[in-house]
Amino acid sequence: METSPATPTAARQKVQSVVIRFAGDSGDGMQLLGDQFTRNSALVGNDIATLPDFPAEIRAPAGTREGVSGFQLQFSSLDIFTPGDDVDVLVAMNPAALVKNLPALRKGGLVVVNSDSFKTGDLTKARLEKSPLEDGTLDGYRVVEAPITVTTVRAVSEHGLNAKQADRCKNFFALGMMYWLYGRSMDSTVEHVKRKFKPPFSDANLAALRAGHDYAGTVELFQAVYEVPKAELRPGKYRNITGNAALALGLVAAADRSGLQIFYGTYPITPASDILHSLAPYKHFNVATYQAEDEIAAVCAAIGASYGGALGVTGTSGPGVALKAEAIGLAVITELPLVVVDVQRGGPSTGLPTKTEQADLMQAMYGRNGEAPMAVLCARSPSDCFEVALEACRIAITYMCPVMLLSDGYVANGAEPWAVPDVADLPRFAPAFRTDPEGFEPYSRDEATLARPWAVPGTPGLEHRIGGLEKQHLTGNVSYDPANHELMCRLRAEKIARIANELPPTRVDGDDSGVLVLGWGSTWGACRTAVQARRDAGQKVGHAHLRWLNPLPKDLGEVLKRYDRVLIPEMNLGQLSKIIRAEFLVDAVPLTKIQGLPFLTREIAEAIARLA
Amino acid sequence: METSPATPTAARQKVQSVVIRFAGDSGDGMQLLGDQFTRNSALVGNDIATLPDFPAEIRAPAGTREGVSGFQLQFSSLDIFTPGDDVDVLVAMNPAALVKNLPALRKGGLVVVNSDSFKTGDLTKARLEKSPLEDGTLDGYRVVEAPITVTTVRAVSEHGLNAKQADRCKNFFALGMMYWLYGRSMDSTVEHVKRKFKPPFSDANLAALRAGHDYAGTVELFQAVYEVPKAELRPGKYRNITGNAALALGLVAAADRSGLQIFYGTYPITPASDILHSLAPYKHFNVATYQAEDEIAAVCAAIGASYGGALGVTGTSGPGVALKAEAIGLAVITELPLVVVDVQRGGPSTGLPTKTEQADLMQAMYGRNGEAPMAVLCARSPSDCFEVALEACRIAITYMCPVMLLSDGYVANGAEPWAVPDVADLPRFAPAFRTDPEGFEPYSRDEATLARPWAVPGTPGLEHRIGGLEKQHLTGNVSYDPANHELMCRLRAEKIARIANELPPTRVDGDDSGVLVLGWGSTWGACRTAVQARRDAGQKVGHAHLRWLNPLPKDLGEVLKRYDRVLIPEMNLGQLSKIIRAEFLVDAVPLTKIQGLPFLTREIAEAIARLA
Amino acid sequence: MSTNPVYSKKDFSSDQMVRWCPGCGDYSILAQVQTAFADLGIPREKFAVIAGIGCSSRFPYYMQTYGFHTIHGRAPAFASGLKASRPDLSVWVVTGDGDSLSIGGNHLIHLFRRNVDVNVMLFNNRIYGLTKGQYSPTSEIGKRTKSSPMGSIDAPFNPLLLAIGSGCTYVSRSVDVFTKHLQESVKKMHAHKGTSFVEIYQNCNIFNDGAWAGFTDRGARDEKVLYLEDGQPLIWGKAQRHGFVTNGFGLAVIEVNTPEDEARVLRHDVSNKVLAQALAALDHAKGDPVPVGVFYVEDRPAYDELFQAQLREASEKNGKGDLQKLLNQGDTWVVS
Amino acid sequence: MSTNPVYSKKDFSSDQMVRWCPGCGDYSILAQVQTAFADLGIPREKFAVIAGIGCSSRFPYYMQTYGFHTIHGRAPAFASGLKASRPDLSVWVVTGDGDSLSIGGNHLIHLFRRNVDVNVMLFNNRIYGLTKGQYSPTSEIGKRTKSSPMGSIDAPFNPLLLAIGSGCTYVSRSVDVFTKHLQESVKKMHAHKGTSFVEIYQNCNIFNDGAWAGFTDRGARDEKVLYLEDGQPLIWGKAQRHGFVTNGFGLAVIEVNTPEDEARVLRHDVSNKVLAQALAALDHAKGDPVPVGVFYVEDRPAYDELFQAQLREASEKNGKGDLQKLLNQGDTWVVS
Ligand SMILES: Cc1ncc(C[n+]2csc(CCOP(=O)(O)OP(=O)(O)O)c2C)c(N)n1
Ligand SMILES: Cc1ncc(C[n+]2csc(CCOP(=O)(O)OP(=O)(O)O)c2C)c(N)n1
Ligand code: SF4
Ligand code: SF4
Ligand SMILES: [Mg+2]
Ligand SMILES: [Mg+2]
Repeated sequence: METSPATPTAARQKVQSVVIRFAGDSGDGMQLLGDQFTRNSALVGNDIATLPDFPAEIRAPAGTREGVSGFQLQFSSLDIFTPGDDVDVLVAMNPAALVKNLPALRKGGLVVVNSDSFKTGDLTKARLEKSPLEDGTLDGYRVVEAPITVTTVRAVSEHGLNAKQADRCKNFFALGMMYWLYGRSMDSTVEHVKRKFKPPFSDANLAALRAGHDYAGTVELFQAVYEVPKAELRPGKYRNITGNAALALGLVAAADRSGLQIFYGTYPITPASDILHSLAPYKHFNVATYQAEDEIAAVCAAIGASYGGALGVTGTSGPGVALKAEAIGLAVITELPLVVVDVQRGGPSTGLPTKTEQADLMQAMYGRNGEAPMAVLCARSPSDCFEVALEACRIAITYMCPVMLLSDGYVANGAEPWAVPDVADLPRFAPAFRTDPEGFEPYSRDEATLARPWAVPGTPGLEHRIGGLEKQHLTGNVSYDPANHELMCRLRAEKIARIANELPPTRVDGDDSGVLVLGWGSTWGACRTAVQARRDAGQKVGHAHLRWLNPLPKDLGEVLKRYDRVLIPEMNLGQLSKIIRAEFLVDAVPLTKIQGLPFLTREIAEAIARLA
Repeated sequence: METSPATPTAARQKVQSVVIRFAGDSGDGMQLLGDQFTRNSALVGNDIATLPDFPAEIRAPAGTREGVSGFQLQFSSLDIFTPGDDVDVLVAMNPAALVKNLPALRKGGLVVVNSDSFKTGDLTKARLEKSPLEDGTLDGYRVVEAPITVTTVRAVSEHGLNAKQADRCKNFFALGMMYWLYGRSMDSTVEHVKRKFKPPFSDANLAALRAGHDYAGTVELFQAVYEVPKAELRPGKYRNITGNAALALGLVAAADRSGLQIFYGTYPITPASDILHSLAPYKHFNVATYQAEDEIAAVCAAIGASYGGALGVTGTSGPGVALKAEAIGLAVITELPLVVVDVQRGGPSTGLPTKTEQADLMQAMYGRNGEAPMAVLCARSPSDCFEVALEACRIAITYMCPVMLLSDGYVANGAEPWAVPDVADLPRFAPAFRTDPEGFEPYSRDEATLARPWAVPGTPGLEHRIGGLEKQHLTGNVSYDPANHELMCRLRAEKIARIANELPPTRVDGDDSGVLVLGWGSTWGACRTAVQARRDAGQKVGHAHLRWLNPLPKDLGEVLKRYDRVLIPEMNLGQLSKIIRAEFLVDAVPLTKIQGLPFLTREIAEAIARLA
Repeated sequence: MSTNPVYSKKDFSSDQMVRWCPGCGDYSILAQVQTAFADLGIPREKFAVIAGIGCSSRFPYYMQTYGFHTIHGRAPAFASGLKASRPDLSVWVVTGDGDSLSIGGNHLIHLFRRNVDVNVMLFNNRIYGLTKGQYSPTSEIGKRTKSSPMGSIDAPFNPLLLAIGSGCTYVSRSVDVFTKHLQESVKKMHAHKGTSFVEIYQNCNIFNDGAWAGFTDRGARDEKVLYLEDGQPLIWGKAQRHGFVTNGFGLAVIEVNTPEDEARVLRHDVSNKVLAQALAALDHAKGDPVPVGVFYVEDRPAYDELFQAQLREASEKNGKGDLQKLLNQGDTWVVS
Repeated sequence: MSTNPVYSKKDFSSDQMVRWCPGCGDYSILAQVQTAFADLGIPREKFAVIAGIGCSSRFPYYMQTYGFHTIHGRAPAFASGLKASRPDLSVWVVTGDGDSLSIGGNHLIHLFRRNVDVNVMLFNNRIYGLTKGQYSPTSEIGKRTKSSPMGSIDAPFNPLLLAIGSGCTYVSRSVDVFTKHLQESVKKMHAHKGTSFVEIYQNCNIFNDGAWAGFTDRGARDEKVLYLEDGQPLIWGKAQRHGFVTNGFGLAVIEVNTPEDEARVLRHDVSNKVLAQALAALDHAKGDPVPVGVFYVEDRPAYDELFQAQLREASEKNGKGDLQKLLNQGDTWVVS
């Protein structure tokens, strides 16, 4: 797929990995810029990992720090798992973007600024007294000042745009510069612009792109052209995918593999709404979406659909899960399949809606009245969302139970290359609906899974009643019998525990002794990279990363015992730590961070080192 | 207060403790009967403990097992803490009541039955083929058959009641019999009937009461009259009180002691509704009640009232707590005082609404999105509800935080003697509302408690905004700053942790080594009695019972270390056990029971014995 | 189904013991619904009866159909999900005045505006029965209950005005003890495509006995009840001597003595929303007659039909989805 | 307060940066409310502005008053608790069409029926702004958004009909860009004792630009908008040539050319609920004029007044409660 690279005039240097961050006003098109560069990097064969960072406002006031939108990308010739700790190249379209993102730039790193946007007015909006270009702020960095606005406007002048429209082409100018810097073919973006924009905007954007590229070459902005060689990726067909998109595809795949309608009942909430947006166009895949009046109605409608023989799925974020708690309890006691997706965000309450966090684990485990055990699993990376969604659906149907799928803002909005699976390799799990009235009992159970029969309305002869009052074993009639209640509470717990019977043994990467890093969810990339770094430094470290949080894998206790110390990094105040400590009485060390931001590799590596 | 006892014709025997259970149809007035006997026992100076047991239906079909209503009472010359494991005397008004309650009667115990209610129709309603009076069911018990219906009807004949009305006097007949059996004066009941009933019903009830008393004496139904001597109770004024009533009084006392209006926002739900019913008539105590459209509105209205400078309180049961979760999170982040009362009942979902359980502890701790730490405390007995309610209010105001108060169906509906406190001994905790605009910052903090200032609308110069988005330290402005979020999450957690600074050292009854029984909430009486029994049997056992669950007492870790084994009895599947294990890495042994019923003393004693 | 089964009321009685209080109005409603269902000519297994929580909401247990006793106030939401994905079922919601109008108000009005083809029976006894007698959102102001010892201060909803105001397309009223009328009401609801709503005046003889007695008692009925029939004059009373005429923008009562009087009397028109609102606003406490029957009918597409139509249309337009193709979509590249 | 402070709009502007999108209709609403508040003559600290979640619901941050940005949909519940216990405050609820009519529908209708003296401003932009453009409960059928790529199939609420149907005692409408009209609307709401409701047509220029342009644009306004004034004839249009007359039980349009025509025209009567419902049901999409102003006013006691009256009455009847006496009540006995 590689197309002819532009011929650079400068020296060509090979590097292993580059972390680049684009930052500008939210109106500046930084996400588009990032997407294009990411795609281009993927096409040249690099491994990639990204981290977008949006402001909370729809359109925060232009030029302010609050309005800064960022996009970070690591591309590499190695297998990488995070968007990188330290930024090598920062592209800053205005002063607010510069000062807000400079702390992430490594000392000696390259900063490219749009020198046209450092006028007094710009500085005021960014709450700056002096220009950071002049007050020593940038000492110790390599600085490239480019008059991006003026040059862009000039470049697109012939296309008849008004001033505002012309200005909005400057992201393509910046992109052109970066393509030059990394010696890239611009074909993929040219194609994209032609497909997505209409004239005169397509022409103007392309003009800006070329102008940026030419400018970088002509004025010899950079001392060298850098090349990041191809990574050694597993052969196959790849696409770049965000967690929310992968999760949506996982649900579509579940409809296909189960033969059931997926009924996605939801109420919009950041950062889960995109799952709805992704699913809505897939009606021809037997995926129905239902935008309910609130989260309670969303989960109830999904349960109603499951009651009718579809697979009810409901997606939300933490505050929405809180609202669904009562209805999830009903799904527990009626033993109907249901998948609840929680794309976690910063809490408590409304918290930090656009930021990431892992602080809903305890809510997932225990956030309901009574003993209401629920299966809980989580996604470790954007592409993992596909597999996890499929697995959640399979378990919900196989065990007739609600399943909580934990994603988070980082996984949901981040993107990575995904080796597109072969559909034939995906498991099939069409349910066996009960149709035989002979000996039918609504609360009889499958011997292995303890699942009760799924007998849906419309089936002749199986008319029966279910509900939220305690059920009599087998008959499902309402029962206030004390011993029966105890039996049923234990059966419901046992059913969830039995899911562990089909979980694979815990995979541990790295060493068999020393420190074990035990992670879950989106800390995966940072844990993995940190463990590698510490092993490279000679420390004995293993890494296990949980997909299933309830039940835990059966061998986990054994695994933990092999190590002197267990470190549990989490983006919360230590929730998995509590579970592990209670379950295994292991003095696990929590490593907690609760800043709305993912871990840096370094933060975990340092914690590992401290346990040496 | 003791009035002249009736002179019995039979021998007089002293006994230490008696457990008596009245059982009949829910229309038979068993609760009234039980209340009267309880009150009478209190007046003669016995210590008492009761356990009512209602059917779930308002009026289940008469004569069915589902319609049986029961009331158990232990009265004793000793200090007692439970209504007793084994029933000494069972009064059964019909066959359903007999067969349903017989398992609780100790071998050799006395059963008094209404022999008029064992006709074929009665047996059919109770789903019995043969009469238990004739088929050997009662072998091994002392049986007294009395024609209660017929004799009652005859006794009240002169008062002009219709058949149904006459029949409804038979509970007083049974009460009269029991008064004879225990050599009691009937004055307290005579007085009660005169006050609460109008003629001709007052006269008829009194006639039935006397008839029962006379009948017992005349036909020499019983071989002996039993006397339970006075207990050695702490001197003072006593009244018999249920947990819900005590909790309501605790809130009234909080209004008095804080000088604030108590705003009780609620939505009816079993078994919490009676708190509302108790509070509603106390408007002249500055207690306002607000019956909201649902639990969400109830907690929001309460928070709204707290925002305005009242103390918002909201009471409910488990399913209602689930619905309140999101709003509680808002109270956490806005740091407003709020008391949430959870009268726990059998779950999950609608579960067993009229039964008791302790399965909402984890929900109280963690049932919210994000890191949303909340103070949690619990009531151990009916009268303890008063103190705990007062303490919850004090902490909420002092620390500016939401507090969860866990009660349960057993504590709420059970009754015990309560030494009426002297108001002067109750703590005062009038809040210092902020009024000075000078240097006002909505999120500055008290050095000791970390409480922020309470600045209510209407205060000139303190106009400010609060809400559910993360707050900037000190200013309270919305902040997306990563480090600030971490700081605030930790401050909110630290604030709750600091409550431990004012908790008394953990009180341990019994031995300092051996087995520690660690309990919480309504298992108190059973734990205490069981520990005493095992110590009497020579085993080394200590007993600690937690009032505060979050934070835990500071010395608890030390206390736990002193013992070889720790036993944690709970009416759930092991929730406190998880918390203790995680916190202290102690291999605590859970003793779980989840039957909608409180522990028997024996069940705990046996578990202690197994750890010897 | 080529031939429809023939049922009797008994075929719709489950084996569960009915546990309402003796004398409760719910018994009659149960009997009328069972009778009406038997007449509808739909296979029994096609019925799904969904309820919330309350005395009334125990209804599904007693019906020999599919039944779901859900959680408090949310029955319309469960029913919406079920009907949207299973339009072949006949879906009924049973609810109380607390269940539907207190905690469940939002789901009810959203059901109405969406016009999901679900039939809602609201048992209005103006009290919370199951929780033992607190005032409800239909209790009259000043009602003394355990939770309102000085009298309630919350003005009640008018359920029919709320239904019309939120877009319900079929709005009717009946009474627990009006046996035939209630049976007919149930059958007519079934015939309407879209959400059908009936408010059923129900007596709770334990906590609110006689709430409706003023016009449901045999003696009062004939004089006080206005039986609505589409196209018929709005005349009521034992002697049929009271009638409604328009008065500016409102209703006025006249005595109907002559044929000319009768000609002046307004005729009921179920398609006239403003008239329906005026009739729904009538207040027995102010001496107005009490209309029962169908107030309002509107013809607009049912949500579940539109929902299914989009699923069909998507498949017709795009063909049945090919999963492999979908996964392969987007900017892919091959690593070899 | 003996003398009321004199304020200007600026006194009601907080120090927080306003963060709506440039061009958003919320800016104008903010300005009009600040201006109106300054004129009300109440001390600034007596205002409490309560909001849910949404772009509109960020409103409190920009008001130099007490403000509470609560959770999604629940502002009416917070406001009810606050006003019931603090009747001295002037309590305002700011909400969006999603916040109030989707998740918050139940609290809104309960606020209305209770008639708590709270003023509700609903910013209706027919879209979810904050979550980036899904259709809302006021979006028109067929609306294509990210969540409804084939067009939405949920029929919208008519907020005014819903308000009247649920018992609201003051129902009005205004428009973000009708600056004077909006200021007046706000002031009139304040004057009404009981829940006052205004639906404000608001433009979301990012996700639903021009939703109301058909009659709010300067060009269209004069022809399409019917300005409601109590007692005045229902006449509209640039030339004031269109008028409403009664037609059976409904409204019909006539051309108003002569004084006789004018005499036939119906006069607005804010106390006529049926008329208000007919006016609220008018549909711009069907060519009807768009009424703005006050549709309906009803005089009934405010909840918070009744709430306080019971507290007062209880104290008057029983005296201020004596805690020790209360604790000593019931069947007590003494152990000595
Ligand atoms: C979440 C929740 N809150 C409260 C309750 C308690 N509750 C059960 S039924 C009910 C009200 C019942 O009133 P209504 O709907 O009128 O039914 P009725 O019993 O009068 O038929 C209440 C408050 C509950 N079960 N669940
Ligand atoms: C419990 C919960 N669910 C969902 C959301 C996400 N959410 C925030 S605002 C909003 C809708 C906003 O629409 P509207 O009320 O019309 O306000 P607008 O932004 O249009 O002014 C939604 C769905 C939330 N914050 N909380
Ligand atoms: S309490 Fe009332 S509504 Fe409930 S079953 Fe009894 S009579 Fe019927
Ligand atoms: S998204 Fe729409 S409603 Fe929200 S601030 Fe922007 S323009 Fe206004
Ligand atoms: Mg009711
Ligand atoms: Mg909106």
